[in-house]
Amino acid sequence: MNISDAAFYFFITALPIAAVVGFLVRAKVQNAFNDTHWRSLPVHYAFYVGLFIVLPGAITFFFASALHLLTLYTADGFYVLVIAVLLSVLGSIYSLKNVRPTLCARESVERIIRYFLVVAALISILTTIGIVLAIVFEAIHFFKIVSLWEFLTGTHWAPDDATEGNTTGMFGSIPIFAGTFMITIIAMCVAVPVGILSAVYMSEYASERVRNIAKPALEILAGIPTVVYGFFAAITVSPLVVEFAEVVGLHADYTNALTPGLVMGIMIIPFISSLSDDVIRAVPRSLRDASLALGTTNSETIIKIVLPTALPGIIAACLLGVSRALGETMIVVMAAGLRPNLTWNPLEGMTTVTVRIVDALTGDQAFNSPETLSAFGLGLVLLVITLMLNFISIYVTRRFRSQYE
Amino acid sequence: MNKIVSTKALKRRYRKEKIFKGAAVFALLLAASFLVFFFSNMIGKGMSAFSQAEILVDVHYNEASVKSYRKAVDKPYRKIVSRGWLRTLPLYMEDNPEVMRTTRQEWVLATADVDQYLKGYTNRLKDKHKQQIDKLQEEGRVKLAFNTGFFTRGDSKMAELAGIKSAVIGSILVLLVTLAIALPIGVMTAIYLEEFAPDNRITQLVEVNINNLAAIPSILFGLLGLAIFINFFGVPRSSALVGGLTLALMTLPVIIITTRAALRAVPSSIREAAYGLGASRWQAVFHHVLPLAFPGILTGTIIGLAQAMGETAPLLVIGMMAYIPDAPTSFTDAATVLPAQIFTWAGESIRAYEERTAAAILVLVTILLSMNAFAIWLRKRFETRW
Amino acid sequence: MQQHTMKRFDEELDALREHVLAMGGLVERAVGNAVRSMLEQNEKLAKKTIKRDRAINALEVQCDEMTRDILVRRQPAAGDLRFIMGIIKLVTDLERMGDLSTGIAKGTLYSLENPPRVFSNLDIMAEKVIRQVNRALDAFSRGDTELAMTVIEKDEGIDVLYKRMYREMLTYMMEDPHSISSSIILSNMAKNLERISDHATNIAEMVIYIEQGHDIRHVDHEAAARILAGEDID
Amino acid sequence: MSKSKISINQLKLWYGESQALHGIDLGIAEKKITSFIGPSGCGKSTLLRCLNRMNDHISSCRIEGNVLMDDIDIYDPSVDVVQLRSHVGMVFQKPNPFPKSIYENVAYAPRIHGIASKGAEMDELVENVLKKASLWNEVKDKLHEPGTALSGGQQQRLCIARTIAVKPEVILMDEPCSALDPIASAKIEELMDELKKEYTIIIVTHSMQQAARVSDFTAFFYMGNLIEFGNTGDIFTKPKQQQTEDYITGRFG
Repeated sequence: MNISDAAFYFFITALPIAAVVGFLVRAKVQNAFNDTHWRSLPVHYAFYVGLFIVLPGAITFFFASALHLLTLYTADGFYVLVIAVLLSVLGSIYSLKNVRPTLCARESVERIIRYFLVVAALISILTTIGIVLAIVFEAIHFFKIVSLWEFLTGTHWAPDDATEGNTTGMFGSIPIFAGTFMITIIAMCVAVPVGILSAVYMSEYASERVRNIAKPALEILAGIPTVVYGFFAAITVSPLVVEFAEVVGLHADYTNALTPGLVMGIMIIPFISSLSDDVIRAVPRSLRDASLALGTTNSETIIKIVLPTALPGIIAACLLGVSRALGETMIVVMAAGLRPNLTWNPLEGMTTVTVRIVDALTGDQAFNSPETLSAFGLGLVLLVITLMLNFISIYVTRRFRSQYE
Repeated sequence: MNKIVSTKALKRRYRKEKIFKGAAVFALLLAASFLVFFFSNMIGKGMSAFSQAEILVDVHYNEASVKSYRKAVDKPYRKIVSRGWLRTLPLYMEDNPEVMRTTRQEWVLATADVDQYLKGYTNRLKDKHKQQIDKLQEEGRVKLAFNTGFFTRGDSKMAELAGIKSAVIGSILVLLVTLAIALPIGVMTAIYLEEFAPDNRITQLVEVNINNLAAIPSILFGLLGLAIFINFFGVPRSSALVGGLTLALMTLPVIIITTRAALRAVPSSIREAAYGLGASRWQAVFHHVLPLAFPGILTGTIIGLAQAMGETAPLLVIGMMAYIPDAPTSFTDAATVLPAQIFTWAGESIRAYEERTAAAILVLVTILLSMNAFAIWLRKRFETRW
Repeated sequence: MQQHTMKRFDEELDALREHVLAMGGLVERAVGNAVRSMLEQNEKLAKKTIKRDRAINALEVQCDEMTRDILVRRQPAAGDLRFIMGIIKLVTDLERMGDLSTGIAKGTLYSLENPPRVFSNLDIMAEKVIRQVNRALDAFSRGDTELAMTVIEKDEGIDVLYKRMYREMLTYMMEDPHSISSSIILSNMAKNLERISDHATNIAEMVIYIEQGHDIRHVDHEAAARILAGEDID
Repeated sequence: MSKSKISINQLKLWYGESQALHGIDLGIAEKKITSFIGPSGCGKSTLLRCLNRMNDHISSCRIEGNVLMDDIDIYDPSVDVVQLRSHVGMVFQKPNPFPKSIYENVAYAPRIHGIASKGAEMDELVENVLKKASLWNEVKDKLHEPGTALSGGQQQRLCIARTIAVKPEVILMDEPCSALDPIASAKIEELMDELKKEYTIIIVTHSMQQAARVSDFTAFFYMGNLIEFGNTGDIFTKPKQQQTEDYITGRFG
């Protein structure tokens, strides 16, 4: 019997027993409730006993499976089950003996629920720690094979040519990051002006009716899955860009960087516009009135007063947009190239960090091959950059806020 | 005095005003026109996939067909009737022995090339088959019927047979796992942070952490799923379980943040009223605050699930783009999801897949938009001004 | 008139009005008693009148305190402001009237050693003056500007009476040097009565100011009547 | 009474369906302080905002009648609202300095209107204006600190400075002291007394004492009607209308 089977048997019996005992306890307390002064309501005593029946066993199984998963020690399911049942019986005897008017059952039950909540709250931390650890551990494996310095400064990326023994010069990530930044910059060139200007239009010029249409419409843009943008970029936009380039007399690859950049820019517009719209609308009406009363035009008021006041929020929105663009995967996977290419020409094919991660992990390579591990190296850098952007945006917002509040 | 009447300098300022306003309108129109372009493009590409070419032919149900399914139709039609469909005949005859030794005239599925030819798209149909189709069309033996197979079949290597059923079921399974994990943990975390947590360093750490979690690119969650769930805990690769777990972690911050906002929107006077009646903090929260915050929590959950449903990148990393012709039956079966199906089809070179991709996109976007619309409706419906 | 939003303010104004009316009552009595003590050569009544003046003085101080309090705490405006300003002046007038009555009573005490043979028109004049005082206070308590106007118009009659009596006394003094001291006392009393009537006129003018906001002091009463009728004067 | 700077003739104003002003006729004297008093919602602020057309920004607002400033109708199509506002400045209820430095707060509008260019010319203008607003001594050492760091009263004087930097002829003040303590209010009132030498000032106030203290003329509004207008002294000692009397003596229901 393995542990999960044992756990299954335990819970399938313990839970009904707990429920039945709980009901009996409740009925018993209910009967005696008016005669004596009980410290808590009958239902609290029921929960108290129920929890004492289920929890000891549950904790036993938790530790057993933790030991198993950490590969420290694997206990036989049967013995675990025996221990769990024993503990639960002890728990029920203890708790049943404790059911008396002076017992603060409600406090005990609430304390236990509180622990549940704390554990739930810690899961979010565990997730972050999990992500960091998962990526860092595998990245360490990778950096044992490839030096960090070479990874960060090398200009040649050819993991396919790398073998177990020979990795020198094959894992230079500069072209990959160059591609990432190129596409991000193109995306921001589209998203920042369009996003901010549409936010300005919606909050300053548009009538309530236009606003009520335009805002949800922009939110639709945000609701479209990225894979759809990717398909659209690859099938529709890319040929258009190539054709257009030919008309102007330039050559463009079908996997050019411009296409994913443009489409990604459109994808990011709603993030920037809705966040900017919020901060622009948060600028007090009185500042606008004051400026208009000095005889300035609407645009002068917006450019010189409203936007500077809302600037920290707008910057934070843009940083959020940048981190979205850096981490965006599907559009680049479907529309950008696979070939690392260090160039200034956005019409050439380029690849990005996320493309390489997906490529490395969906190939047929063994999990420990340098190529697979390189995904974690790239992921680590991506994680660090994203977290840094997030902290900067928090810092910028706080600093500006403290200055003008 | 005409001081308050327009001057030259003022005209210049007004010109600037006009340019600025024009730019703002232009920006909004740009975004809007993209939206229109996108949808018309997708509809133009995808609508045709909802109809499918069928041919009226004699189908021979007999032993010969059981042995060699191609013999079920007469020779001239063998190139234009879907081989994938013919392949299902022996099984059909086994299940329905009463049809044996009959010949029936039936509408049967045509090949993808016939389908594309009828829809006027590029195809690889030979000229003689084109003439044959033209002739059949004159006789009224060819039609474009509603493509029910698209919704009732799984993925297939043959375009005319490919459908989204297995992907949709995969999506549902994944979302169930996501919901089962993210909702309780998210709501519990939010309740703890908003109602019970002491304002100390650890609480602040958790808060900053949740913000960070929301900002981490989705693909990194895929790396987490791969390294922790698959390699460390040994959850089966490509399964709905691992997909659901990964997406649950991504959805967690969305649910936590919206639930906290919903809890915060409940005025403290309600809590104080409960305390005033002798309720404990827990009773106040569970009896009074939570029920009031419920619509807000539901809205956040739906939005979070819609996001999870459209997510692809982390699922690629944990292998959920596998070829899944049959719908998964358990959480540990290999499964695929709708966006991943779209991604796989998008990579196919055959033209017939392109329209199916667009059609799948239309289905996906319709589902997501209706989920979001429902969430917005819910928020409006239960919005209470305190 | 509608009540103030602050009820306490109304109560304060009412209390002040009552104080002023009480003071007016005392003054009215003082004038009557003083003249009666002379006519009846009643020493006791004269002394009583002199003593009672202290009560009038005390009331004046009280009224001043109340007006000061209202000014500080209520910052009265418009009608309330005119009322307070009117009362500040009115109270001074009343107090002066009290003093003048005391003067008459003191005259009685002097005249006891050397009583006058005739009182001439003192009784008639006193009656008229008392009626003036009475009318002025009535006008104040009822806010009756017409009555106030009557007071102002009738003041001239008192002046004429005084002048006639003054000439009469001069004649007596020339005729009979023994009567000089009693005649001086009598003519002083007439003078006091005439001044009391002037103060009553002041009160009447204040009543008009309080009620209508027109300051008709130092204008002839034809002009005053025109102002009250709402015409513009330059 | 001196010459009318602004004359308002039969001004009617609607917000959507509800009429906020019912035919106002009023003349505002030049280089005097005129105060508008009345209970909340009586239309006094609305009328004030009509005088520099701040109501233009409210889409449901409709106006009839005319407002003549120096005999030009400010609602005439040939009149430019931006230009108008540079002649009719406005100070608001809550001090609302721009989130910029003190210097920039003052220099903002002159720069836009091209009244002064950068450098010494602007420095001089800023200094003069701040002196006029009796703020110079308090801020001369911290001109480049944010205007929002000043105290409430200083902020409000900065807002006045900002307004007079455009060299307006009329200054509208919408309850300029309602957010200030009495000392800060007194400083503003003292400043208004100074400014009256050069500017025509209209002030909306809830404090009748303030209206009585600072203004030369007072207009009392009730339910969108001008009930009474006259010398401040007259209005506060012998108002002609019973409603005015009731309002200023505190007898209002």
